[in-house]
Amino acid sequence: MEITLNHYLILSAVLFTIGLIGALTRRHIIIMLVCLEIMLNAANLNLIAFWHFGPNPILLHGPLFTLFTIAIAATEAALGLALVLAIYRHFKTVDLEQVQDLKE
Amino acid sequence: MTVAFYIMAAIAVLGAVMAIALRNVVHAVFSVLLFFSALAGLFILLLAEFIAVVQVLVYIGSVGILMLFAIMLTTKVTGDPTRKLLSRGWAWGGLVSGALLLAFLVPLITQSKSESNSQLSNFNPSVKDLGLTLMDPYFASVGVIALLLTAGLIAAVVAASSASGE
Amino acid sequence: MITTITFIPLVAALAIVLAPSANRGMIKILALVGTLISSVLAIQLVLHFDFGGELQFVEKYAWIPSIGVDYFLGIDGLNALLVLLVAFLSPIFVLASWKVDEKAKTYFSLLCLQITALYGAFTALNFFHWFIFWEGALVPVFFLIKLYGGDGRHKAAISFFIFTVLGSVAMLLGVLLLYLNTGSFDFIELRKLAVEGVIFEKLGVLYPTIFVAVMLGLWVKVPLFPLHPWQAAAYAEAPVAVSMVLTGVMSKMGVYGFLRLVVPVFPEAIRDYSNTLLNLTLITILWGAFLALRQSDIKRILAYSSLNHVAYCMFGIFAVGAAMGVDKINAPAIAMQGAILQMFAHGIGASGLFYVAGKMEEVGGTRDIRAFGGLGTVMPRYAFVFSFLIFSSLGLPFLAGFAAEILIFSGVFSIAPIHTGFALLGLLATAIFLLTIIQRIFTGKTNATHFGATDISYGEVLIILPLLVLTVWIGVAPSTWLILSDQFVQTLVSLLIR
Amino acid sequence: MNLFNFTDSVGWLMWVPICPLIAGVFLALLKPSGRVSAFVAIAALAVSLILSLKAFAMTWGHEAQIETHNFTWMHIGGVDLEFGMVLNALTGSMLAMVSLIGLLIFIYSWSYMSHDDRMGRFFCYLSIFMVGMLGLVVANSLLLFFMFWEIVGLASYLLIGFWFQKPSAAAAAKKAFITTRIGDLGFLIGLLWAFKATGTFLLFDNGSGILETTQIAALAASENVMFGMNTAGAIALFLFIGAIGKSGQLPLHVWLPDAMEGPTPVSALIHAATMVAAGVFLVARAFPLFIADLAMLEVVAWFGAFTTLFAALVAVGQYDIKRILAYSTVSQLGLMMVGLGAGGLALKEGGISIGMFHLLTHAFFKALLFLGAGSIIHGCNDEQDVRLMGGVFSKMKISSIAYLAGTIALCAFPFTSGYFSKDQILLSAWTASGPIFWISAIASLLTAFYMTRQCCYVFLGKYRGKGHVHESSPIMTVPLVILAVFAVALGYVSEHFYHILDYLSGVHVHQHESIVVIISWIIALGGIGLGLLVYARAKLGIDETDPVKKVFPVPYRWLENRLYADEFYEATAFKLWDVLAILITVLEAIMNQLVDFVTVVVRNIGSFFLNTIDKRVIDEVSFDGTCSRIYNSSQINKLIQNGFLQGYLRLLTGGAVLIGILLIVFTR
Amino acid sequence: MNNFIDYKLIELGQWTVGLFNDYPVVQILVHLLLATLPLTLVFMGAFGFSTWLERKGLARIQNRLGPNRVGIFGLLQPLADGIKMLLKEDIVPDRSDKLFHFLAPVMLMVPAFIAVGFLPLGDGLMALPMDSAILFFFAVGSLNTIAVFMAGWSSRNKYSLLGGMRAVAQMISYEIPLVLSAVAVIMFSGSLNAQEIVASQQIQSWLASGNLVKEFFGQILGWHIFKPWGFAGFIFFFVAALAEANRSPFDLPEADSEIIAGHLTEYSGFKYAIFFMAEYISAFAIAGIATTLFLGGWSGPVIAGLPWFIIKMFSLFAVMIWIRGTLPRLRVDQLMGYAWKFLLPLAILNIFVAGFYYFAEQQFGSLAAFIGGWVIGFGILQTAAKGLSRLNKSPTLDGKRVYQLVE
Repeated sequence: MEITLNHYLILSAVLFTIGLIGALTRRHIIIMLVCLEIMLNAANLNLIAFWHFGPNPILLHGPLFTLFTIAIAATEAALGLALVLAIYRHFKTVDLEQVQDLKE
Repeated sequence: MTVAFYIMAAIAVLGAVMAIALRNVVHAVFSVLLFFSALAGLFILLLAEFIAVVQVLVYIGSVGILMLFAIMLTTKVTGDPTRKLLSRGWAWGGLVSGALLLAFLVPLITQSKSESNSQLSNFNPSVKDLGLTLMDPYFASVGVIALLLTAGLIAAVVAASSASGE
Repeated sequence: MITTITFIPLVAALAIVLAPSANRGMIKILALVGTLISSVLAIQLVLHFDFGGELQFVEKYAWIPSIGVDYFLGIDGLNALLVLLVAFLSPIFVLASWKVDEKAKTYFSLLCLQITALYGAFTALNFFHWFIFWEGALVPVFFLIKLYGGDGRHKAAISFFIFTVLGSVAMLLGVLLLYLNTGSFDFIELRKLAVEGVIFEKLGVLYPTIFVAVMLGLWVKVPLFPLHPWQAAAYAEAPVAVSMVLTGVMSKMGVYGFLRLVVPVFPEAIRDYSNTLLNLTLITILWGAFLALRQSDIKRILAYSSLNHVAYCMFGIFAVGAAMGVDKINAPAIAMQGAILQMFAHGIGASGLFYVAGKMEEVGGTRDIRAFGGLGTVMPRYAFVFSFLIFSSLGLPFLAGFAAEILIFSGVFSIAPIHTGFALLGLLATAIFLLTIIQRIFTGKTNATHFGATDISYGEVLIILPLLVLTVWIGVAPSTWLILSDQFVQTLVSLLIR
Repeated sequence: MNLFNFTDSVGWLMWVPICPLIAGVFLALLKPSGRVSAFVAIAALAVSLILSLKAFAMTWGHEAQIETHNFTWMHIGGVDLEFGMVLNALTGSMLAMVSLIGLLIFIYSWSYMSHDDRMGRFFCYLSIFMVGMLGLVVANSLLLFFMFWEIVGLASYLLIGFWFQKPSAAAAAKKAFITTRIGDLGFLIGLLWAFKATGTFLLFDNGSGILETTQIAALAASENVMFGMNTAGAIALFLFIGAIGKSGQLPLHVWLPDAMEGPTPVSALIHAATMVAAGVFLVARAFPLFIADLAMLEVVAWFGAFTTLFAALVAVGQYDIKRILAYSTVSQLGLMMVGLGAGGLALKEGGISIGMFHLLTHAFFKALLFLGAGSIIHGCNDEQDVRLMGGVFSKMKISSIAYLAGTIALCAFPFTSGYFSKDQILLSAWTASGPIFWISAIASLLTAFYMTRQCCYVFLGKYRGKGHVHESSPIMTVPLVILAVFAVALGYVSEHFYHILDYLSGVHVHQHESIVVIISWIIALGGIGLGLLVYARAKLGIDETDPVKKVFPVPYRWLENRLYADEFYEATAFKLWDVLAILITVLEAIMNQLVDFVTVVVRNIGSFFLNTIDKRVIDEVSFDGTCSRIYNSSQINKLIQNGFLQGYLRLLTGGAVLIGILLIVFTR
Repeated sequence: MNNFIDYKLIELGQWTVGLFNDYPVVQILVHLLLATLPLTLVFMGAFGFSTWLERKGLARIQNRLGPNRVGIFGLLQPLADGIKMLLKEDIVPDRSDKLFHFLAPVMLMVPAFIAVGFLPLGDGLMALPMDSAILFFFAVGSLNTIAVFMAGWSSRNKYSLLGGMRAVAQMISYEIPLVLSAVAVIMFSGSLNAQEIVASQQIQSWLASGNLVKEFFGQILGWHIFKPWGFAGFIFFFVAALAEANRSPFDLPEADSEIIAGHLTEYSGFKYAIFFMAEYISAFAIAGIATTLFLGGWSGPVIAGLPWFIIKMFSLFAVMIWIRGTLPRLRVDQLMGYAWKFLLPLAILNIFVAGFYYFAEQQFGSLAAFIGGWVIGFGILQTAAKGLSRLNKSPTLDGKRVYQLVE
């Protein structure tokens, strides 16, 4: 069977959902960040797939956009992990359930 | 190609699932690295070599390492054998996410027309093209991204170090 | 442009609020830079002012259209000189308070806020937002007096606040009544209505009441005779720069209000009550002068002197109402020009005087002139500057005070010679008490406690130097400044004189 | 305005005051050393002198010609306020006199002030004075005249108070300024009135100036404006008040003797020769206005007459050498006023020359007397009391001879300059009014008497003071000699004498009365003789009673105390002033109490609102109540807003799901 | 045409592949084998030889003989060691993470061999001829980090973990100057292709001239190391490469005296041998890439490309040995500071210098650019280096140092 765009889309949807499930259920804060990365990557896959099967790949929009996404994701990861460190120092825990100061 | 796709897809899904299911956080991170590399493979399949390289460089080489570092710096050396894996009300989360997949993504994808022919067969995008495109029409975006990266870097340093000053 | 000028000090104030409070130097520099930028822009603006034209640099945007409130700014002959006054003085206010170190952050942000309010009050042409600035100028002064003033500051601040607020309330009610009957808050529009006689017709029985109500607020601010008692205490107790603000600019706001809101809008009333108004003004002139004779507190003397000098402005303005017609010398125009020039000249001169008086307090630790003597020997530069300003104030020719006063008197004498004759007594009394200051402080044997007193530094001379230069400039070539308001005054006078 | 045009216009006249102005500003800003300051000031004044002499030369022989140069100072409401300069005989002669005497006195001061470390400041003030004085002379606008007039007053104030460490000097300076300012206010009213009536400040303006015939005629046409005078008279009256103040005439003369606290050159320059004469000059300048109402001329003459007698009397009772000269000055100024008033009555326009001629001669010999007195004081170790001098003649030959030359001129000794000018005044008075003539004659007699008395005190007998008497330096004596020559020699131009009179007034002046000439001879010689009779042989000294006092003790005590004029003012005007001030202060205090009351009331109202209305109504019922209700209702929201990160995320996702479902439902 | 050996080898490969034209699947396998097997074998041999070389070299430097018993000059010593290693017991700590403990050496070895595949061994002689080979090389190189971390973490030993973390931190830090100094070359050649980069280091016009002297020097003088930025870049690259390969003086992760060999503590036997081999092959790879980037790769006169490449690579490796025998180990705080505060700014500056040089060459001709570049460009770099080292100088400790136990 030939691989079509929809295959990639389904795959990315599944990966995204897996990431989402992780982000919504796991209590470990780093795992949550990991899940965010998974979701971002799923989105990247979408972008590349659309580019690959899209009408005008010569414009290289897909890779460009993905490149930017990756850059932003890297920033986000760095910053997120820095925040994790800060949170850890402050709360002495990486358990999301105990990080609820926003309530006050 | 088909086989390669399925293998890669399987590895990716496996990696992702393991990443969210494994109790050991370090293992989880390693499995997400697996997921990243599978995705790099998929990119190569999609003829996006450069993106694949970047994926490896950035995600495996940097982000993964960063996560491991974060784990090492936050929990005990051997990783945190968390008492409970899932957070309060996890069922809600699972339910909602599953619902999103089923109610939103899958129907939308299945409704759309499936595209299988690629225009890329007679055109092999080189890194040079990418670079030229990046530097010419998208120069401003590159600048913005560069700024963003710098800002992110500084912010990360500040966020991580200011707390230690307490 | 005017908006920029107005709000740059506000931005500076915000920046000061955000600045680290320990870094006083930065706070001061911020305040200075903010006011300087505004000043430069304002001077630039006035340089581009077309002398022959009407309202210029207009910025008019609908604000609350349902009640006819616009954001309406502009410069015409009347406020050009006053904007210039604020522009010249505002950096000097900041520099004059350079030695304020305690709670510097609050102080300088309030000062910048004050300057914004001053610019705003002089350029606003719609009652609504003019009133905002008018009251906005009040609040920082209140706090500045209350927080940084002398020994009697609490009482002074409270009485200052209560008086001006009561006056403002009266004025607000008056203008609201006016609005209800005419449907406009716009100064220019109101003037137009007044020219057509619409206001007099529409107000009917209420006319005198509204006139008095509107006038009350301004009367307090200037201040004139029965409503002046807050003034001396506030001037005396305020910190140096605030005294300068009060006398240099705030009192001019009242006079400006008369020219903007009362004279063009209530010409009939000004004509009808001109005798009473002139009498009250004359009493103020003499009152201030004679009060100053008996004082020994330098800032009180200057405060009463200020009362007397600002009353000259009002003298010139009210005389226009009493004028019977334009004779060959166009006396009303001369009187009113004199009044406007007097605002400027007194703003410059009196600010300078308060500044040097503040220095005196610094040297001797007291404001009582009886405690001083012979400072001329130890502080020659200071003596020179002080005497220079005093001579300007008592109306020495070729200095600012004379040019303005001679115009006022030339104009008023043609209209009300007897009043002028009595007003000249005030001039004599002014000379007496001002020379007494010089005699007490600078001449005679040097007080033993002041042998070590250091003369004012060249930096302080530099602060005061622009004022001295302006004083001479106004005195020698008043036409430089008069030309700004010439067109406006002719229009206004032709409106008042039928 | 072309400042550098020296030929066809009189705009260059402006340079006459500007030269000292430049010097003054230079000295004030750069503060060079004393020697440099003196040099700069003298050099600047020398330039002024040259220009003044040019002006004098231009007018000599063209007496009726009036040249003006006007320019706009301000432009208001379609009206120009103009300033200008005028060149006529009055200007030319006065300029020449002022700058010449000024220069001589500058040179004199160089030596006189050489020991003062504030010499630069002194010359700065002197230069400012010269600016004012020369400016006043050239001014063609009443307003400009007034402005320079005030500058002159300022310079006088500064110079009297030059040694401000002395409280008496500071007080005298203030007294001088304020007293003259009273007169100035009169002047101000006069010029305002003139402005109102004519619409211009210009004196001469091609026929439309205040002093020109059309305007004068218009002014004189209005009858009985004030005290039965016409407008011109009224204006003249107020201008005369200014002149009274400046020239030390009777009611306002008190400042002039006190002004002797200043350095002696200042007394010579300002309070003898030039500034005090400015009042006379004002009257001379505005003479057309005075002539327009004869009543005004009488006023002038009477004021002058009273002053001259009064001052001459007081001078008899004084011991301070400078004070005697000061009262003498007052007296002579009164005489000039008599000259102007009576001269006007007698000769119409020619009256100017009568008064002005005496002004010019007086300037020379009185400057000479002051400078001589300064030299003598200097020589007697700064002693001013004549009772402590004596025998100076033998020690200070040059100064003494010069001084004596001045004295005989002042006494109107025949064929000295004073003789001619005083003679003319007496002649006019004789023509105009008998009482005035006799008063003036008595005053002249007294003048000769007190001058002789003074000379006896100073020059005869033995030295009674401390230390040694020594002659002054040549820099001081040379100006003395020059002035002495002028004082005596101005009389020898007797063949030109009537020329001068013609020149000054622009009309032909000739009067002669033999009786008057004889009387004036008798007066001069009689006065001197009487003085010698009384004082030449008498024992003089600080412990001795004055010979006159021995005869008339009570009147003499009055004279010694200057007829109690100061005390009189102290008891009347000052008291009134004080009472007014106290009254107003009390009223203000009452008002302040009212203010406090108002403040308290307002605060109480405020606290009423705070405690009662705000707390009860606003807080408990409306605002707080609403708030607590809102707070209670928020308990439900609180469940969602629990700060649990994933909770938010889940809600977010739920929302997305909802949108998806809606999308599906609605797109189908 | 002196690269005949390269061409012959390529022809041989093509001929062998051509034998299996009828069996496509086999052909692919053969193709793969031909690409990887020689490489693997050659480099394993080279590994053996280089261990001998290192031991000998170090011994000479330390004034002793080194291995001399097994075979002539002890040449067979590596073989003996290999056999010993194979026979040793494989000890796995009880509480270790077994899977990762096993995976770590593999994870280290695989990228090392992949990296070797990206080296342009000769003219056209490349195992993985990819368009962006240099990029791939660096991407693969970054995988080393993961492996080292795995080894360190899975051993459940604090020294191991410490070593692992040190290694990770060091590798990440030095990767940046490494890549940045390579960027200058990539920029100059305008390609990521290793062959093109090598080609750009030959002066093509001289090669085509037919003049023998020109041909001779045209293959040498074009090397980037002879350009100012290239020289500086080479030094930065080589220093960073030392750190990247955990070679002395940057061998902190394995510092015996501090943390008992770091992540290698719990490894023994064959796994240890694999670690060892992977590190050597990494070192070869990085020396090879340095050769490619700066030393003209296979380009050289007279003899063929392949020998030239191997000579250059081994010379670089010899320099590494030399350094190991000469320099002491860095302190850990100096290590990071050196990367971030010294190498990184200089590498960035070098990029600018390279850019200016590029345009100078186009503007003024290559000779003028060469002379001017050395004077100006190198001057700038030299000044910057001086300035940076002054800035980075740690505050000197005042007072006399006290040796408590000695005195």
